[in-house]
Amino acid sequence: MTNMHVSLPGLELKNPIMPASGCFGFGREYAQFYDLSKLGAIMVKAVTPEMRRGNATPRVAETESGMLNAIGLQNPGLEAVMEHELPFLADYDVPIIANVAGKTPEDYVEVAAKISQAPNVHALELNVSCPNVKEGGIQFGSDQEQLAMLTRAVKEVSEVPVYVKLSPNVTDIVGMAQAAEHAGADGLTMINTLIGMQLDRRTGKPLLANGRGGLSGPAIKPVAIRMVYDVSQAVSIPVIGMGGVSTAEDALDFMYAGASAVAVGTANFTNPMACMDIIHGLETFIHTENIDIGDIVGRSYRACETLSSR
Amino acid sequence: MTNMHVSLPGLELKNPIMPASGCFGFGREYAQFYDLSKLGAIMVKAVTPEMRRGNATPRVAETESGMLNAIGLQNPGLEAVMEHELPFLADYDVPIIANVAGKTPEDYVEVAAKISQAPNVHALELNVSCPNVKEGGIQFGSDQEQLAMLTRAVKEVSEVPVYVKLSPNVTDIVGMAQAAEHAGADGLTMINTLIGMQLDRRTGKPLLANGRGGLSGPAIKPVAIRMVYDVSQAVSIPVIGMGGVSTAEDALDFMYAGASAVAVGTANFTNPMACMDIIHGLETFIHTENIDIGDIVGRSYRACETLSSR
Amino acid sequence: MLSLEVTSNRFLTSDVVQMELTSEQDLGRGSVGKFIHIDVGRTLRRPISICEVDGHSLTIVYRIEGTGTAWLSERQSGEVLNALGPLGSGYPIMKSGKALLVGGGIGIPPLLQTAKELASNGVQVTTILGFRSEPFLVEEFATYSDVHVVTEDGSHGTKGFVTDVMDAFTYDTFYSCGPRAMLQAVKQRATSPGYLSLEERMGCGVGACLACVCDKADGTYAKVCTDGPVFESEEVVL
Amino acid sequence: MLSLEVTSNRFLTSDVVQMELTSEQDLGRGSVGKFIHIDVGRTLRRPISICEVDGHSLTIVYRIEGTGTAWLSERQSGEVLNALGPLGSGYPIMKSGKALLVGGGIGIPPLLQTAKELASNGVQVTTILGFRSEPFLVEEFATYSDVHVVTEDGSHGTKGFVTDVMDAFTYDTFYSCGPRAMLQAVKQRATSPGYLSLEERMGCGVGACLACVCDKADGTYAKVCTDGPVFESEEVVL
Ligand SMILES: Cc1cc2nc3c(=O)[nH]c(=O)nc-3n(C[C@H](O)[C@H](O)[C@H](O)COP(=O)(O)OP(=O)(O)OC[C@H]3O[C@@H](n4cnc5c(N)ncnc54)[C@H](O)[C@@H]3O)c2cc1C
Ligand SMILES: Cc1cc2nc3c(=O)[nH]c(=O)nc-3n(C[C@H](O)[C@H](O)[C@H](O)COP(=O)(O)OP(=O)(O)OC[C@H]3O[C@@H](n4cnc5c(N)ncnc54)[C@H](O)[C@@H]3O)c2cc1C
Ligand SMILES: Cc1cc2nc3c(=O)[nH]c(=O)nc-3n(C[C@H](O)[C@H](O)[C@H](O)COP(=O)(O)O)c2cc1C
Ligand SMILES: Cc1cc2nc3c(=O)[nH]c(=O)nc-3n(C[C@H](O)[C@H](O)[C@H](O)COP(=O)(O)O)c2cc1C
Ligand code: FES
Ligand code: FES
Repeated sequence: MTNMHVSLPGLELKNPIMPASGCFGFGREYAQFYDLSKLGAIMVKAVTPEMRRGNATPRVAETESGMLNAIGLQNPGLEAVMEHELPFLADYDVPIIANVAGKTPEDYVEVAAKISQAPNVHALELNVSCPNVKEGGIQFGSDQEQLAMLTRAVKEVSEVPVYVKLSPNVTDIVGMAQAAEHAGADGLTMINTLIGMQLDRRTGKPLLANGRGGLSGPAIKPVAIRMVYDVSQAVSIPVIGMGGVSTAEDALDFMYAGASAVAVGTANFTNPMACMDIIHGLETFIHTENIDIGDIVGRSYRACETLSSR
Repeated sequence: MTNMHVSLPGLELKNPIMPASGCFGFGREYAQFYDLSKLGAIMVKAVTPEMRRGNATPRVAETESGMLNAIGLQNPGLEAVMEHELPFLADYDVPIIANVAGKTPEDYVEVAAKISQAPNVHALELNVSCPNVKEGGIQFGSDQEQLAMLTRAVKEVSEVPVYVKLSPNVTDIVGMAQAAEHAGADGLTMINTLIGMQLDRRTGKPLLANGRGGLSGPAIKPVAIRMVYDVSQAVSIPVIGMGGVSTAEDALDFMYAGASAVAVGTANFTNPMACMDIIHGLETFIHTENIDIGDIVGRSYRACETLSSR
Repeated sequence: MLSLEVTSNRFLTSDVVQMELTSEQDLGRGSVGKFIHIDVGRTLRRPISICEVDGHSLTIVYRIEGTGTAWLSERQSGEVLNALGPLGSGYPIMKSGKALLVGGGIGIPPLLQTAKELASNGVQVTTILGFRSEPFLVEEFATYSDVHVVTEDGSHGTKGFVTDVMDAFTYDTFYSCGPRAMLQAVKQRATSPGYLSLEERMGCGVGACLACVCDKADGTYAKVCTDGPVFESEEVVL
Repeated sequence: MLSLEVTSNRFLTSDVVQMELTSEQDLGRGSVGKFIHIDVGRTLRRPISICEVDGHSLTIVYRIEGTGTAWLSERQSGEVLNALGPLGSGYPIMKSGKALLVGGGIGIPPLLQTAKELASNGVQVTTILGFRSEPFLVEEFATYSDVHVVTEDGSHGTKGFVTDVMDAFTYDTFYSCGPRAMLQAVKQRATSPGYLSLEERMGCGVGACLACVCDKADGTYAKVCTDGPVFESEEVVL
């Protein structure tokens, strides 16, 4: 057996691969395709205090090598998630990272305080970067002081380590990362979607009912790689990387760029077995190269003696 | 004959299509493929006061539906451009938009003052958004005050209208656009490339010698469209849109989003006839719909009575 | 996941194509109104309804709309498609009585298997098929039902909309699929409750991404990909 | 722009493929060492050297490296490729005397037309072909020249590098193409000036984007796509 184990604050991962928030619901649907216990972790859909209906449809559009979404944080609300969704996931041997969202700092604090008590929630992911809602979300993710304030508030109430999810729609991603780190974040997850828009060819109007949407998929991978590369060298907390990962090679790229673990979003839609295929690909790589998975983290900017430059 | 004429500050365009800066050199090479006089205008390669050697190679990499470049503003320098390149272009009936770059405001002012005197240079494009050089470029493009200062300085010396080229790598693109407008910019061109990175699979190191590069091509089109949409509604100076345009439909999308004219970059590499194909496609459209090209500008956010929702 | 081998792919009209597929897996006959989610080599899969299904053979009928359906139309016999499905919840099939099927445009295909299953249960089936101009699948429906063709331009059958001829028939329930405006009109005109099949842009197709929601009459929402695409006509807000 | 019809596409080794193409346009015979820039359905075209050319027929030989060359290897006879070219400036062909050709790996193909043209001028040609392990095109070179095979693993010919055998020959000039490290070694070892063909990642392929520059000995720079790919050995800094 190859060793793919990764230790991160609050998280002992069997392997570094996990579905990204919003692309995997609360796991039920993909449980038909494979055993969820095989995943490193699961980042569940954003949770807000109250039930949210989200935006009007259409909510998704396809772009060249990517897609736009404007779901608008639809979710059944904190209570329903605690009662119905998390217990379902407790049947699997997999740590849950709860994605926390809200309109106000109080919303975040409320969700964080409660959801961090769920036995299978091993970490929180602060969604301060959702481009698809009018209030909350992105303003916390584009201002260093607001981000720091929110991070501190959540850290105070959370029973588990807190990861801050960074928005790529900023001038200074390193500054945002450092603000989160100084405010006590235990880790970073990045990147959320780029803000984008598609027009309907027939009407000329925006295709998504919400107008703007979040761009994800292979198209954004170069942006994500450079941000992970820059941020991972500027902070001393771990980074979980994401943005356009659909193969094991993509996952390796993120680890080379400095990510300690990797999340898979859009690729689940293209290929429901994406996470499994990536885990198997990584296993083969680790086995062939006869290395520890941790050895390759940051290879793009530091010598990596155990690995041949094949 | 369909009327594709577009009037912009300093520019009387036969049609709204022009090659984007850096993707067309100074026109010589593409003159083998078609008559340059058929273009709306030509945005020539960035010019700096002195000759620049640019970055080490490799300078380009392909990404999913896009590419990265880190040319590093290589150019023969102001004098050589004035003596050898612009006179070559003077043989064609096409207005030139000179792309001005530098390390310091003095550099920009020097190039602007001189190059704006060339008889066929009808407008300047301030390149404050090149992600591939250590000094100059992007810092002017990511700080509102520096941008305004630079714009004012160049406006003072330029004999022709000044367009400011906006970088998409900012938190607040509308704020940048308004800063340029208030400082006296006659128009905006957008977007320049997104900062990205690709790793070499074999070594794990960045593939480009420069590390980071600028992401262009169809992958970034949704980001460009949303920025043109937001900016064109927030300013009263015209916008020349670009980012991933490779077909007439793409060009229409940018005009619907609020661009008065459209530039074509990366697509020239994929298809050297790209600009011609797009112009012909637009002609067919304008002819079939029996409208003025100007009528469709901003169709995504305003009623456009002359056009059927086909 | 399904591996589907293309056995034929032919144009029924200038832009409507019928594709016959063979599945390794036995799909039975129960997927009336369900859909498959086809990998067309792009980021998102394309949802296409099952038109006919019987064991290992499957037929879909699609209109060329954009990149994905254009790609489908270029597939040759022998090529293998990757699809998810059958997905969603389809039309419940009555055991007796009279059924009215109302299909519009590219909403027509999923009603064919429905007609077949109803007829084999002994239900008396009437079908109204609405087209812009060029009809397709009319003969196939005629095998199982009494067919009435309506075209917007009057080039075939009655000129007008499907709702213009609905009143002529009596039925215990109806089954409808087509553009949203047509479904609204059909629901309003119908003299009984029935079933509507909805279309919505999809991400995952399996219920995970919440791209495809629609409002339910009780104030909650449903996912078209898993709770639908077929809903009881009183259940959803159109 | 060239329309090139694939007439054959066959593997010479496990990953080296020879593709024969027919051009609508007469390409003559003069494109020795030039390249074509092929549309492989992605953002950037792929530069591939001309291996043989005669009027309407053209041969390229390529190694499968990534997406573009993999795509090329899947093309069937009858399919039509879109390419730009012949591009660049190639090898000047001597009129008499002795020439040494030194090719390494996938740098070997462009030397075949060179050997042919030199031989037809009556030049006495010696060829050193270096491979990692599996040789290809050896017989074709033997038609026009005296061939020496070198392999890194010793499985064929002499074990070692091309430079290990260079000293055995005398020549008035040399023509070389291969990995940069090989070109450096060849240039250093050579007893005469000669010609080097360089590789560089390209954007436009026509001289407009400045992606493909290299340093010249005189302190200026050159573009591999238009000023090259072939340069005089003393002209460029490797
Ligand atoms: C449950 C369901 C069943 C369907 N059954 C059929 C059928 O049997 N025959 C048929 O011809 N069409 C059917 N459609 C519509 C079909 O899915 C679209 O026409 C198709 O996805 C268009 O893809 P494209 O790549 O050709 O178009 P593009 O416009 O290039 O597609 C771009 C994106 O928009 C989506 N999209 C575009 N139009 C629609 C649409 N009308 N509905 C949903 N998504 C859309 C595509 O899936 C893709 O993600 C069905 C749709 C749904 C939701
Ligand atoms: C003037 C010239 C002539 C060439 N002639 C031949 C030939 O005759 N036979 C042959 O097998 N190869 C030749 N090459 C190399 C060939 O261009 C690359 O192997 C090929 O582009 C790889 O493309 P890919 O899609 O398979 O690889 P990928 O790695 O998927 O390509 C990604 C990008 O990198 C570029 N790239 C990758 N490797 C190279 C390389 N070595 N040189 C230039 N660009 C590269 C590609 O063009 C593409 O833009 C030549 C290169 C040049 C510059
Ligand atoms: C349909 C969809 C819904 C998403 N919902 C959320 C969400 O609820 N919370 C969140 O933090 N990120 C959300 N994201 C962003 C992803 O978690 C991820 O950061 C982004 O999609 C980039 O990864 P990818 O390119 O692999 O998809 C969503 C993305 C998509 C495509
Ligand atoms: C190879 C290359 C070189 C470029 N050089 C310049 C430049 O010198 N000045 C500039 O303002 N923009 C430069 N750009 C940016 C383009 O002008 C354009 O803004 C960008 O590529 C987006 O358009 P596209 O997607 O159509 O390529 C360059 C782009 C590429 C691909
Ligand atoms: S398409 Fe993802 S939930 Fe329906
Ligand atoms: S590839 Fe563009 S200048 Fe050579």
